[in-house]
Amino acid sequence: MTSLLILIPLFSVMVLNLPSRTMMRRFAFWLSLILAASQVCLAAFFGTDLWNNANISGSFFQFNLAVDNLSRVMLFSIGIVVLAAILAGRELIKDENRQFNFTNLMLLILAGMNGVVTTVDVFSLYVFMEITAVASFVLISLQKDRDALEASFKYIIFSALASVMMLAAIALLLMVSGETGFPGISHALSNLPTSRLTLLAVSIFICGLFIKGGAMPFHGWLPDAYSAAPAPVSILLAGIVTKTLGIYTLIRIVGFVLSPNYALNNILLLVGTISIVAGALAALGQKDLKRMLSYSSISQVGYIIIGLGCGTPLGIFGAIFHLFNHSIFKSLLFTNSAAVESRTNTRNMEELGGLAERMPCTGTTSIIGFLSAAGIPPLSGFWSKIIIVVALWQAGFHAYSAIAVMAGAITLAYFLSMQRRVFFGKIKEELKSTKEANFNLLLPALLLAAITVGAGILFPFVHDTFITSFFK
Amino acid sequence: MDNVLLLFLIVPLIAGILALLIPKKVRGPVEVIVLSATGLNLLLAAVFFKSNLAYFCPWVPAIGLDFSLRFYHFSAFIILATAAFGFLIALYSTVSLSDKTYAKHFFAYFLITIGLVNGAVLSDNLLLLLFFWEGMLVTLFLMIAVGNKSAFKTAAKALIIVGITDLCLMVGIVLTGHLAGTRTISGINLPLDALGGLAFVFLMIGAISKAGSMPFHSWIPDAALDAPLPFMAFLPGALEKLVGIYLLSRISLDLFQLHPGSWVSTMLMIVGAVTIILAVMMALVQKDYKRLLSYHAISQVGYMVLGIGTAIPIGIIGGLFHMINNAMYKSCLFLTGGAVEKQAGTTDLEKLGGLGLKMPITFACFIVAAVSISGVPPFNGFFSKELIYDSALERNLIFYLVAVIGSFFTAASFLKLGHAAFLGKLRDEHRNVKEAPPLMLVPMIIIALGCIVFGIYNKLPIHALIQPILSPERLEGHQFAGWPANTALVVITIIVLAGAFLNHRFGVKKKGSGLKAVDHIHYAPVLHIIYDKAEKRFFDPYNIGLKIINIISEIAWRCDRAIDWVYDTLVVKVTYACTNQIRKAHTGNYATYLVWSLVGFLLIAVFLLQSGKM
Amino acid sequence: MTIDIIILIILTLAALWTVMTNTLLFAAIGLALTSAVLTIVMFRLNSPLAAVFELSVCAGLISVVFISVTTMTQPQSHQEVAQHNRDRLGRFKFLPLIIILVVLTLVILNLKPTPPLTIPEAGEDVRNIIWNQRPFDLIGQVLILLAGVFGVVILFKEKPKDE
Amino acid sequence: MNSEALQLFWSFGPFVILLSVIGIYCILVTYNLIRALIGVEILIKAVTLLIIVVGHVTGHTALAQALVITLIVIEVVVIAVAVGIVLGLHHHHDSLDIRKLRNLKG
Repeated sequence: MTSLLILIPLFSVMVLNLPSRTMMRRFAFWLSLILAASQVCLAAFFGTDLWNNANISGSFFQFNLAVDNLSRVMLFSIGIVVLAAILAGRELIKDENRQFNFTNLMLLILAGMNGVVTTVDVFSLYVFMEITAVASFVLISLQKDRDALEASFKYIIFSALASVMMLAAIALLLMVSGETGFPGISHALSNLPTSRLTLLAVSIFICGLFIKGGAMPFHGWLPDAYSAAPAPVSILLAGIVTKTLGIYTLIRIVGFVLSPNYALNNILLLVGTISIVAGALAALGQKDLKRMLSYSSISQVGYIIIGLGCGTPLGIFGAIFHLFNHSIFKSLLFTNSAAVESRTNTRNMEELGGLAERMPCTGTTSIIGFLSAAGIPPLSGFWSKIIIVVALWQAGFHAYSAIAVMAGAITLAYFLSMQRRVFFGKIKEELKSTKEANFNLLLPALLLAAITVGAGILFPFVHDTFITSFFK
Repeated sequence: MDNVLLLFLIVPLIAGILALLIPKKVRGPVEVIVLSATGLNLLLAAVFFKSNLAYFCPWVPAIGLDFSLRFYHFSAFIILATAAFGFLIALYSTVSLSDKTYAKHFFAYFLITIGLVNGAVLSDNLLLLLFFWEGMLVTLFLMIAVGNKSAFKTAAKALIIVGITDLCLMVGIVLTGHLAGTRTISGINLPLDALGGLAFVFLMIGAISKAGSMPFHSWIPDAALDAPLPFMAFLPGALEKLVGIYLLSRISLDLFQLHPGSWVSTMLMIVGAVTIILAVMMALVQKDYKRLLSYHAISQVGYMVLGIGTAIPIGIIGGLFHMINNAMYKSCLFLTGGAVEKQAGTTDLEKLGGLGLKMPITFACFIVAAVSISGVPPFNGFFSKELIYDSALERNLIFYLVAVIGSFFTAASFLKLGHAAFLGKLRDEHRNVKEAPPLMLVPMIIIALGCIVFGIYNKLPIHALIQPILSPERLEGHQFAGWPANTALVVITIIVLAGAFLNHRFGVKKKGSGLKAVDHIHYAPVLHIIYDKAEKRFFDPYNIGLKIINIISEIAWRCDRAIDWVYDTLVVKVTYACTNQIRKAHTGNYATYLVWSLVGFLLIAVFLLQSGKM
Repeated sequence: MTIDIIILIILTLAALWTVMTNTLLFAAIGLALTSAVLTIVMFRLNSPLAAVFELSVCAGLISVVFISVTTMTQPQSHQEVAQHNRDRLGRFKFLPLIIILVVLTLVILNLKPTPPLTIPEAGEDVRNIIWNQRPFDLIGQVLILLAGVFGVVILFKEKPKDE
Repeated sequence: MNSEALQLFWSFGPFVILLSVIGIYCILVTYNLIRALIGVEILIKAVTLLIIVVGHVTGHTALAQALVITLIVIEVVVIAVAVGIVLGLHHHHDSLDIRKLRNLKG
C-alpha cells in the first residue's frame, strides 16, 4: 500500500505525458488535486495498519517502506500543502504550458516527499531527497526571472554540499554497521555509540540536514530561495519541502535511529536557539513580506530543533507537532502573501497597508496564521510551543526554555508589524481598488486556517491519537 | 449537577461566537444575544451562589493539564460580581454604542471575555488558568483595537506589556508546578523559601499587572482615550481588578504561606504604596475626564495590593472589600464619563462645565461614586479604606501616611473633576445637552445605590462574601463589619477630607471665577500694593506647595515615561540594532554563507568528536 | 598497494589541476581526467560495474555538458580574461598551501596512508542487489530522470518571459 | 568493523579529505559559475571514492556499486539542471560572474 504513494504519482506523470500533451492539460490539474486530496484523507482517517498492509500492494515490489505515526503526520501535511500549492498554481501561473509542467513537477515532488517520509533505508532517503530537491530547483526557476535563477543556483550549491555530506555520512555508517537500513544502523550504533567514526558520521549527517532544513548558521540559501520563488512554489517550499528534507529527516535520524547522545542534544539545543533568536531578529528588519516569512521559518525551525534536542519523548512529540503546525501555518501565511502579491503586484510591506478592509478573508486567515505562529492559545501553535517549553523545562534545560519563551515576544513583534503594515491601518490611495483574492487562493487559506484552529481546539484528540504512540 | 459549571464557560463563549457570526447589517439580534447571555450568566451565578461544585476531566495528562473547575465561595463571589457588572455594562453599552460600527465586534469580544474570566476564576489547574489568562490577553487586544484610529497602537502596547507579564506568569506557573509537584491549585501550599519566593514574584507580576498596578499600568491611560468607553468601565474598571486581585489573593492566601513581615509581604506593600501615590499624582494633573479616571483606576489598585500585602486578616479583608467597592464606584464613574461623552460629545475638561443641571441623575451618580472613592463616610469606600489604613498602620507608619496622602489627593482630584465637568459655567455649545437615555442611567443608578448599600450596611458584603475567604481560625477574635474600630483613624480621615475640600476652595478662589470676581478691588489704586504684599506673604506657602506638587507630579510623569521608554525605546532599539547587524551580515554572497556553514560544521564535528573521547 | 597510493596521488593532482587551470575548457577536460583516474581506482577496488558507469557518464557525458556550456556562453573579451587570470591566481595560490596544511594535519593526527595487509574478496552480485534488494532506488532514478527532463524542458526550451 | 578494515579505510581516507578540500576551496573562491559546478563535481568524486572504498574494505562491493550507480544518475541530473540555470543566469547577466549574484540580500 505504501509503495502506491510513490508509484501512483509516477504513473500519473507518465500517463499525462504519453498521449498528446494538449489533450491532457485540463486533466492534469484535476488529477493532481484528487491525488493530493485523497492522500490527505487517507492519512487522516486510516491508521498505520492499512498503510503497512502488504496484501494491497502485492509482492511485486518489495520496498523498504513503512509508515508509522510520524510518517502519517508528514503524509497528511504533505498532502495538504501540495493541495494548497496546486490550487495557488492554477490561479497564479497563467501560461498553460508552464502550468502543465508545474503540475507534473508537483506530482514528482509529491512522490519524492512521500518516499522521504516512508523509506526505512538511509540511501533511499538520500535518493528521494534528491528527487525532491531537483524538482524544487526547477520549480524555483519556473518563471526564469533573474532573482529566481540566482536563488536557485545558491540552493543548488548548498543542496549539493548537503547531499555530499549526507553521502559521506551514509558511507561512514555503512562502514560502521555494514548496511544502510534504519534498523541495522540503529542496532550497530547502539553497540558503538562513542566510536570516532560514528561520531564523525553523525556530525556530518546532521550538518547536511541542517543545511537542507535551513537552521542557522546553515541557512544562507533559504531566505533567497523562499522569497525569489514563484508564489505557489514558495508555499510548497516553505510549507513542506525543506521541512521534509531537513527537519523530518533530522527527527527521524536523531529521534529514532541514533542512540541518545548528550553532546548531540547540546548541539541541537544550541543550533536551535541560535536559529530561533537570530531568525526572529532578522525577520524583524525585513521589508519584503516573503523574505520576512522566510526568516520566521528559520526561527520556527529552531523551535523544532530544540524540542528534538531535549531528548525526551515529550520533546520529540513537541517537535513533531510543531513541525506539523509549522507546515500548516507557514503555508497559510505564504498563501496569504501570494494573495496579496497577486492583487497588488508588490511584496514590499512599506507600499502596502489597510488591506484587511479590501481583502477581509485574506486578512482574517492571516491573523489566525500569525497568532498560531506566535503561540497564542487556543490555536495549534500554542500547544506545540508550550509542549516544547515544558519538555525543555522538565529535561532540566531551564535557560533554553526561558530563551524559547522570550523569543516568543520577538515573534509576536515581527508578526504584529507585518500585520500592521500589510493589513491594518489606513488603506493607501492606490490600493483602494484592490479586490479580494480569487477562490483558488481563498480555498487553501480557509482550509489551512480551519486546520490550525481545529488542531488547536481539538488538541486532546490530536494528543490521544499521536502522543501515546510516541511514548511507547 | 457539577457539569453545570461548564455552562459558565459555554454560555458566554457560544453567545460571543454567535454574535461574531451575525452579519454586520443586522443589529437587533446582537443586542438580544448579549443581554440574554449576560442575564443568563448572572442568573446562573445567583442560583448556584451558595453551592460547592467541582468539575474534573483529564485533558492533556502528559503536561499535567486537566480541565478541572472549582466553584466555591471565593470564586462564586468573583463570578457573581463579574456577571453583575457584565450584565449592567452590557445594558449600558447597547445604548452607548448604538451608533458605533464596531459594536458587534465589541459585544462579541465582551462575551468571550466574560467566558474567559469565568474560566480563569473557576479553573483549579495552573495550566488551565494560564490558558484562560492568555485568552484574555487576546480579547483585551481585540477590544482595544476596535476603537478609534490610534487604538491599534495602544492595543499593541497593551498586548506587549500584558504579554510580557503573562510570560512571567507562565514562568511562575511552571516554577510553582515544579516546586509543588502538582498543578492542581487547591492542592498547593508552598513555603516562601528562595525558589518559592521567586515563583511567588513571577505569579504576583502576572496578577498585579492584570489588575493594572504600577509599573505595568502604562497602557491603561492610553486605552482610556482610544478604546470604546464601556471597555474602560468593564475591563480596567471592574473585571481586571476582580481577576487580578482574585489571583493575587489566591496566591498569597492559598498557594503560598505569606506571613506578615516576610520580604514578599513588604515588597507587595511597597508596590501598593508606590502605585497609590504616583498614580494619584498623575491623576491630579489630568485634563481629560476618562484619562483622569484611568489613573485613579491604577491608584486604587495600590490600596488593594497594600491591603493584601500586609498579610494580616484585617488588611486582606480590607483589600478584598476595596476590590469589590472599587469595581463598583470605578465602573460607575466610567459610566458617567461615557454618558457625558455621549451627550456632550467630549471628555476634555476644558470644554466641559455646568453639566450638573442638564444631567442631574448622572451628576448624582457621579457624586455618590466620587464620595465613595474619596472615602467619605458612610459610603463603601470609606469602610474598606479604613480597614486598609488600620492594617497599614499596624505594619508601618509610612504605609499609613502614604495611603492617607493618596486619599487626600484622590479627594482633591475628584473635587476638581466634579467642579470642572458638572459645576461652573455652562458652555454655549452645551445648551441643548439632555440627560442620558434611561437604559444608560439604570446601570449607573443600580451601581450607585450599591455603593450606598455596601457602605451603610457593610455587614452584608463582609459577612456574606469576604469573610468566608479567610479560614475561620484567622478571623478569630476580629470584627470587621460595622463602624471602624479605631476612631482616631476616622477622625484623621475626616480631617484629611476636610483639608482636601478647603484646598479646593482655595484653588478655585485663586485661579477660578471666584478670583476674577474680586479683580476690581485687587487692582484698585491704593489697595493693590497691600494686596500684593499680603498675597505674597499669604499665598506663598500655597504656591510652594503647588510647585512641590508639580515637581512630584513631574517626577511621577517622568517615572511613568521612563517605564514607557524602557518598553517603547530601549527594548526596541536594542532589538533593532541586532536586527540590522544580522541583515548586514547577509550580503547576498553565497560564499560567505558557505563559510558560515562550514565553520558551523567544523565546530560541531570537533565538539562531537571531543565528547566521544571522554 | 604502493601503486594504489600513486594513483590516488595522481587523482588528487588531477583535481588540483582542474581547479587551478586557466581556462574553463581545460577545467572541463581536467574533470574528465579526474573521473578517468577515479575509474582506475574503482577498477582496482573490485568495483568494475560502477567504474564503467563512472567512465561513460562522468568522464564522458558530464564533460561534454561542461564543454558545450562553456562554448555556449559567449567568450569573454581579452581584457576581461587578463583581469580574470590575475584575480584567479591571487585567489587560488593559497590552495596548494592549504593542501599541504591538511596533509600535515593528517600526518599529525596519524592518519597517513599505510599499505594494507589483505584485500577482502567481493561479495554478492551487483545486479542482484540492484534488481532484487534495492528496486526502490530504481524507481527513484526514474523519478529523478523525469524531474530532470522537466527541468531541461523548462530551462532550455522555454524562452524567458520578461523580455 | 575490524581493525584491519579500519586501517585499510584510513589509507584511502586522507585522499577523500584532500579531494573534498579542493572541491570546497574551488566553490568558495571562484568567481565563475561553471567553476563552482566543477567544484561540486569534485566533491561528488570525493564521496564516490569514499563509498567505493568503504564497500571495498567492508566487503560490500556490490552494495557500494549499486549505490554509486544511482549516485551517478542523480549527479548527472543535478548537473544538467544546474547547467540550465547557469545558462539562464548568463542570459540575464551576460556573464558568468558570481559577483553578479548579489541581488538578494539583507
